[in-house]
Amino acid sequence: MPSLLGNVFKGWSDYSKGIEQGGNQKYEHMFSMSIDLDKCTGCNACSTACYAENNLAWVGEYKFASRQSMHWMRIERYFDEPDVGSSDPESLDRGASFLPMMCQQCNAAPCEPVCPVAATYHTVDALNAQVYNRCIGSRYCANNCPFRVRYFNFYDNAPTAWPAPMDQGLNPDLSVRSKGVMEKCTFCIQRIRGANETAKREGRELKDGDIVTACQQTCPTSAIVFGDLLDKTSEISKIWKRQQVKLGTYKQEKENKDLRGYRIFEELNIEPKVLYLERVREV
Amino acid sequence: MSKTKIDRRNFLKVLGLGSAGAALAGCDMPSYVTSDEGKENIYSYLAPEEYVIPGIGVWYASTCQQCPASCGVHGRVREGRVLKLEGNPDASVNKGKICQMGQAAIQGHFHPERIENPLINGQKATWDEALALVAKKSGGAAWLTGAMSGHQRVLIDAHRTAGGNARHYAVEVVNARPWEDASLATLGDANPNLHIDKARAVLAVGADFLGTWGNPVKSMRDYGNFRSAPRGVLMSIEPAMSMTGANSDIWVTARPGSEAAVLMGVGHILTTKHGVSVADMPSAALAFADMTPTKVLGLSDVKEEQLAKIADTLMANSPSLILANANHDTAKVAQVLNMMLGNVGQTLTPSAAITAEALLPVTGSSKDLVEFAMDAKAGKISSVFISGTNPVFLAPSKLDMAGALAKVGFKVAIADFHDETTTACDVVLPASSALEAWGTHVPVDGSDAGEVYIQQPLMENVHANTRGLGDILLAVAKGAGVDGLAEFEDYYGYLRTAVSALIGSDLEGDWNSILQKGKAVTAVNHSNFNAGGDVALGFSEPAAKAGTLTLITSARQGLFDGRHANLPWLQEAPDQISKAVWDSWAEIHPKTAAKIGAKDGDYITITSANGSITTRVFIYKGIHQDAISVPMGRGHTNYGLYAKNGVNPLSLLDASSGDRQTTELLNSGVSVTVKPTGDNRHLVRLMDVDSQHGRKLAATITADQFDRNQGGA
Amino acid sequence: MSGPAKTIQPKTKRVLGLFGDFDQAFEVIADIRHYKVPGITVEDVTLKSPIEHPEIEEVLGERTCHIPKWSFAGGAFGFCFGFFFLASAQANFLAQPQGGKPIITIPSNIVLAYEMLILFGVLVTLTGFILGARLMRKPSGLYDTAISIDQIGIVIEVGDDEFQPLKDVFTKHNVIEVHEEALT
Amino acid sequence: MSENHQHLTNEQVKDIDENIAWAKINNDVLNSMKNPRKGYWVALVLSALLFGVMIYAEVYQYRNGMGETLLNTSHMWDLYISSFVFWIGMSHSGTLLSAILHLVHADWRKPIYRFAEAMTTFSLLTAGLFPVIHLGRVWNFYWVMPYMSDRGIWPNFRSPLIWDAFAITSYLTSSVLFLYIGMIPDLAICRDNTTGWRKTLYTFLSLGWRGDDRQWRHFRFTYLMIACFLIPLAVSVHSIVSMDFAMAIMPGWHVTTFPPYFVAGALYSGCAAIITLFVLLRYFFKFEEYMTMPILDKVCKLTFVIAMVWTYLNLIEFSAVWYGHDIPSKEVLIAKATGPYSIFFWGMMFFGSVLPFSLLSKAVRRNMKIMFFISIFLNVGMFLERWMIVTPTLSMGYHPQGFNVMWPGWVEWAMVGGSFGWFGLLFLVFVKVFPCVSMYEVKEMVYHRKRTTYADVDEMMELHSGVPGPEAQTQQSGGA
Repeated sequence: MPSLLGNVFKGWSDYSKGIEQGGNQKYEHMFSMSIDLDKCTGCNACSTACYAENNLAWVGEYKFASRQSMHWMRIERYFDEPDVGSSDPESLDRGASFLPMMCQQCNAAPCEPVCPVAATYHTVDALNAQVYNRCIGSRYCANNCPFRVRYFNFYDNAPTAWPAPMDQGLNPDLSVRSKGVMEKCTFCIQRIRGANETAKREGRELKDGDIVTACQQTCPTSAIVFGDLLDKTSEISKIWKRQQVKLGTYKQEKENKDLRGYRIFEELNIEPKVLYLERVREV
Repeated sequence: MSKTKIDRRNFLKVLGLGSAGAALAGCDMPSYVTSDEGKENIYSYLAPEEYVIPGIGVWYASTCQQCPASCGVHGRVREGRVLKLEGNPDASVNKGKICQMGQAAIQGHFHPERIENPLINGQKATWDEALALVAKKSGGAAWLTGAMSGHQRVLIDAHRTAGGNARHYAVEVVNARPWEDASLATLGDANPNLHIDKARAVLAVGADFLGTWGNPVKSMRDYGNFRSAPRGVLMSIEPAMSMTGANSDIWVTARPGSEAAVLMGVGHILTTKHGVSVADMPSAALAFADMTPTKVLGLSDVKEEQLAKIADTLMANSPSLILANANHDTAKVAQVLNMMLGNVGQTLTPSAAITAEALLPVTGSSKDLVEFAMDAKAGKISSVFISGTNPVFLAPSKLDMAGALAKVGFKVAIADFHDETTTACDVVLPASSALEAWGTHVPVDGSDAGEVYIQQPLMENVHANTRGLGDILLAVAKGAGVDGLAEFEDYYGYLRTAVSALIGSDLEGDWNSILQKGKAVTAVNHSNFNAGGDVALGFSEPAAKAGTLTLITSARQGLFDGRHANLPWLQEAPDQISKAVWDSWAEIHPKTAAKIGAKDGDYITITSANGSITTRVFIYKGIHQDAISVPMGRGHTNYGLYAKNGVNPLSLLDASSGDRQTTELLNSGVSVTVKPTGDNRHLVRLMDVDSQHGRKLAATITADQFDRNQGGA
Repeated sequence: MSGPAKTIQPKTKRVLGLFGDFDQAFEVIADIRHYKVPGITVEDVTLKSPIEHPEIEEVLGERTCHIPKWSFAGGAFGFCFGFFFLASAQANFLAQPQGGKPIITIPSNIVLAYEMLILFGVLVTLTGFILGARLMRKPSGLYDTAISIDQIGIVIEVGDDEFQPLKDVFTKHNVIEVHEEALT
Repeated sequence: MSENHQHLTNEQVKDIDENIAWAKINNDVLNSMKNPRKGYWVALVLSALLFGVMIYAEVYQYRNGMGETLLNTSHMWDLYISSFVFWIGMSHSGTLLSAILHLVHADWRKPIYRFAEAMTTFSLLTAGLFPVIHLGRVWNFYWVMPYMSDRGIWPNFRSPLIWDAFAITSYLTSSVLFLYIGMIPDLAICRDNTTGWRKTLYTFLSLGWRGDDRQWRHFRFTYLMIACFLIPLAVSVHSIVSMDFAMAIMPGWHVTTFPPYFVAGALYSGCAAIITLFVLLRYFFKFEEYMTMPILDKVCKLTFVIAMVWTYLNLIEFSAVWYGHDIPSKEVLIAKATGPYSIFFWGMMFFGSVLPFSLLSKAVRRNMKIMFFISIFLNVGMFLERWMIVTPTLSMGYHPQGFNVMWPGWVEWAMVGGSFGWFGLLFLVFVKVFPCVSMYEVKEMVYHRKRTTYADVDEMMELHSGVPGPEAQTQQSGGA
């Protein structure tokens, strides 16, 4: 019992700090992403690459219609342009706007505190980890996610999604989720761990570019950039700094208002970690 | 251990006492991948094959065959199974990137409905019986294939010359034939090298280079740089929104078939308002002069200020690039404008084909499809080999392709899957998938890299009794008595010698580096344009009068022309514009919908002179009010479990009219009548909402804001 | 008022008197309280009744009941135990930083400690009740089912010679039945 | 006995006829436990059938997967959670009636608090089913409990669902104990009057209760103490249940008035359920003497008051959202009132806020049939209220991609309907095994009514009827 209570008193000052007081988390990495909406053509290659890399189950027309599909990444397409307005009400004279949407790995994620069995928590690399074998399927986390990017295994999709010999194409680096378990984009955690192992084996620190997520790799226009925010030399840190977007606030104060970087639903104080660069159009 | 507190992460390390940490990604081993010098000898269950270390992925280079663009790919192989395709960084066409069709190749490879054994009249047979029958009855056979290049084309040509020089029909309904013919006519070079990344403005007229036109992945890569600072302007003129249209700064919708007139209108404004000289092309100048904006408005509903805006943008941002594939006339006008605006030589440079002409690609067109049907009905074709295409599905019902095939004496299909065509054939030879067979391919991108892409098997055959396309061609060619092939007992041997001859050295090291890079680099002969002659510009009055609907068959990077309809990942990938899945739909403008009295999800029957289809309505403003666009790819009658739904708009097209010079099906706008059937079912889509409801989701800033902070990167 | 000096009599018998009228029973006890029956004080009296009488205190005099102490002890223990149990559980389950919340979240621990307070409060009160009321004991002999219907019983342990005066007092207040039992 | 003349009888003034023989009380209640009539067996079979439907639906959902309930990516919760809240709400009235009214010495609760307390326990047992059946992996539901697992993994004490688990277990234990302790004297009575297996059961259960003054004294203190524990517990349990929604960040859920709103709703739906069971038991067991009209009057007034409190809190929430700046919440509110669920929303408003006004009229309160249907509709209103809290928010939310409308499928309706079967089963078994009216409490009530001498009983009588009533004997001798 001594260690049970010992931990409480020893770590009290550290453990009782929320994110407002700087948090109790000593991050080793801060993986984050930035997506340039001006370069994204909405071609859906990233979403299909995610299917191939992360063993996502396709569910068929009926379950897709009942919105029980399992695409971790979806490309949303909007026709309205509230910021710049349309000059011709009868035609889409500036095309459509595309928005790749996946888990934003929020640093103050609303889905984490509500999970009854702590199946989701914030790792030391600032990822929102989803522990499949701990999840009991209470689904509160998906209700609480403002982005609706948590997908639930309503059915045991494996038999229909991978009829033999299609199951030979499954990626052995990560599990095939069973019925009753929540899943979501993990920033290709198997690639992150693989890169960690390679770096450790070669006795060096993880450097920028070691980890390439499946969507970033296949994006034909290189609109997606992934990296470690704590590594100041990384491409992603440069983008966040250049766009004057800082973590830890829910309203950015930018000197240059024309900078394109913004985070979605930032005002909910959930610290999303995907920086979107606004789409540009001639007006 | 001196550490007082062992936390969980180091606990595993201590447990492992050294470097054997039970990492998720596989066990620890030395950095270089050879089993003999490794510190840890980890042997798998049997004597391991070369480089097969359990848990460690190895990447092999190959070529993607999901569409004619032939991008170079790396296949990730674990325990002898290919798991994922990624772009090959050394391939200059796609430089490490691939599209969603490439990503879905894995599903086609491990598909449960693959043909596993040769069939003679539907009955299972052995390879020897089938090949013997083919050798006996296929003397002087014609070839009906998709786009074909590399040594496969060489073998086909060899087989044809040995058998009396029958014709090689190359069928690709989604093609760039109008652009190629116009470039040949005006610049003397069918595939000029396009530099979208150097252009400051791009005008695309019916040339969906971000979707399915030309080399989509190459164009998308260039588009990525095109959009970096200093940011280029993308404009497009098309009746229905394509992928390029969806990403345009200026999207102009013109009545179907009137693109040539609109482009001439732009030329008119360039010559009159901006004083661009057309001195050396008097007839072009004449055509521009009389194409006044009011005339353009009458033909295409495109207003003058839209034309002016395009013209001003072209003038303000040079060098520009004008691409057109709507029809022949438009493509010619585009090339003339390119010459007027001085783009030729800057964003349009002469192509440099490889010296080995025999390997050059045969780019397909729907003209060959129509002519094959005509010749077959006329009885000119005694026997035919069909490979890599599905003519029965692609042909309009008026063409009665099934009837034409019935007239052909002996039909052999070389295919992965059963489809409408293989059921009509006498002999079906099961081809291995592109990821388990040898081959060479020459991309159609006009660059001077002089690359021949190697397609090498990434794993053994999933089904033992299938053979690669190359092996089948080799066997058939031997059967037809082509000399000089006897020494090669399989296509690998043939390729080994052919490629060594190509690069002029047969050293083991060179061959291995070719396999690692996935490409062989050969000499190219540079040429330059012989432009300068006068160009007669004409345009054809759009068949459909104002108010009558014209059917547009749109192609999307997913199901493409229907060949990927049996891949569940692509059936479930939401369509880029409508976000619909697993079923067909008809896109119409809200005003048109109001006129015919259809609301979202209503079923409508679209009837043309050649047939009718019934599908659901998708209403949005990205289409002309006289156009109705139905995407191609679905509506198969016999293509497996996953391709059952949807309708095939190709069946409604009119084979005879087509474009004046060529009979390109997709450009032959057929006028249709539309009537709601009354029943309604919600169109299954990813998104039921098109608006952001006031949330800041996909925000937009103006281009001058972007330029003010040097693009802000 | 000091009662007459009395010698300590050995208790040999237990007597049960059943009364139909509650007031009569109360008068009997009042008599006993006023030492009308020699050798019997009100402490030996046990009143058996079908319903719970708030008037019992006036009749029998103040008698101690420690239930509130049990409840307080249970509640306090529940709260402290709950809080520190949860805090130490959170402190030891280190892979638990969530949603920017601290590891030991005071509000949620207080809510749960509040629940534990009530749970342990109720359980400890119940044990206090069972021990205090000597419930689960071997039943002592004298009992009449009429007590569970509508009659009040008075049980007193008497010596031999005190029995008769007691019976007189009972009959004076028209007792219905008198049972007796030897003390073993 | 006083015949039924036009002006008020004793019973109307003093809530119960004060000269009921105590033996008659015992016999009436003991008889209610014996010879079940045909109506009982019909009800039992019906409940068992209904519960069977629930079992079938659960097995079907367990084997085929959660998707059969037509839940989807936006609607992860639907009828299960709203009926869980509904059943928890039903349970709070038992506590209200037995604990709170006990503290304020409202004696009129005595005849009806036993079945109210039983209803608490059984609706809790029913409510306890839903958090389990709504889990994706039902077989791991015990991970919610804070046991010392050897992998050192604990449940997440920040999650409102864990608070639920804690709250409901402590509420279930304390309300079962409260019911049981309150029943010990009655069990002693049963022990004395039954034979066979019942006797052994009651002997064991009555823990050797002998009616000593020591036992009564400790009983009174214990009952008081546990009542004092139960009242804040009931309030905290339903506040915690409301925190399942209040702790989320979804528009329409993170509303600060949710805890009191839910507690008021709970008491309200509980009182409505009490009226229903009051009418049923009075009809089936002929308990006219015990479940008298004045008691029904008082329960109805209590229900009306709580209905108004609930309506007030409802309107507070609407106005707070309407005048607040939070656009998504405003959208949800407008969608509730005008969107696809508007018919249920207005149903809730009518049944929840307008229907209670009918309780004000004496004629309605007198008529058993009307009262039965009114109480059923009040509870229908409260079920709609829970449903209208869960589903509209999930059909809107922040991200437009999440916008969709979901209607529950047959699996969910079967489970919700079946849960009434389970509740009915428990209640029917309880009524036959345990006394559903507290005998010793009724005796106390009669005893005290006899003692109370309304100095102005006569004016009360005249006041009511305007005709001088017969001279009520103010003083009567003890029970005959």
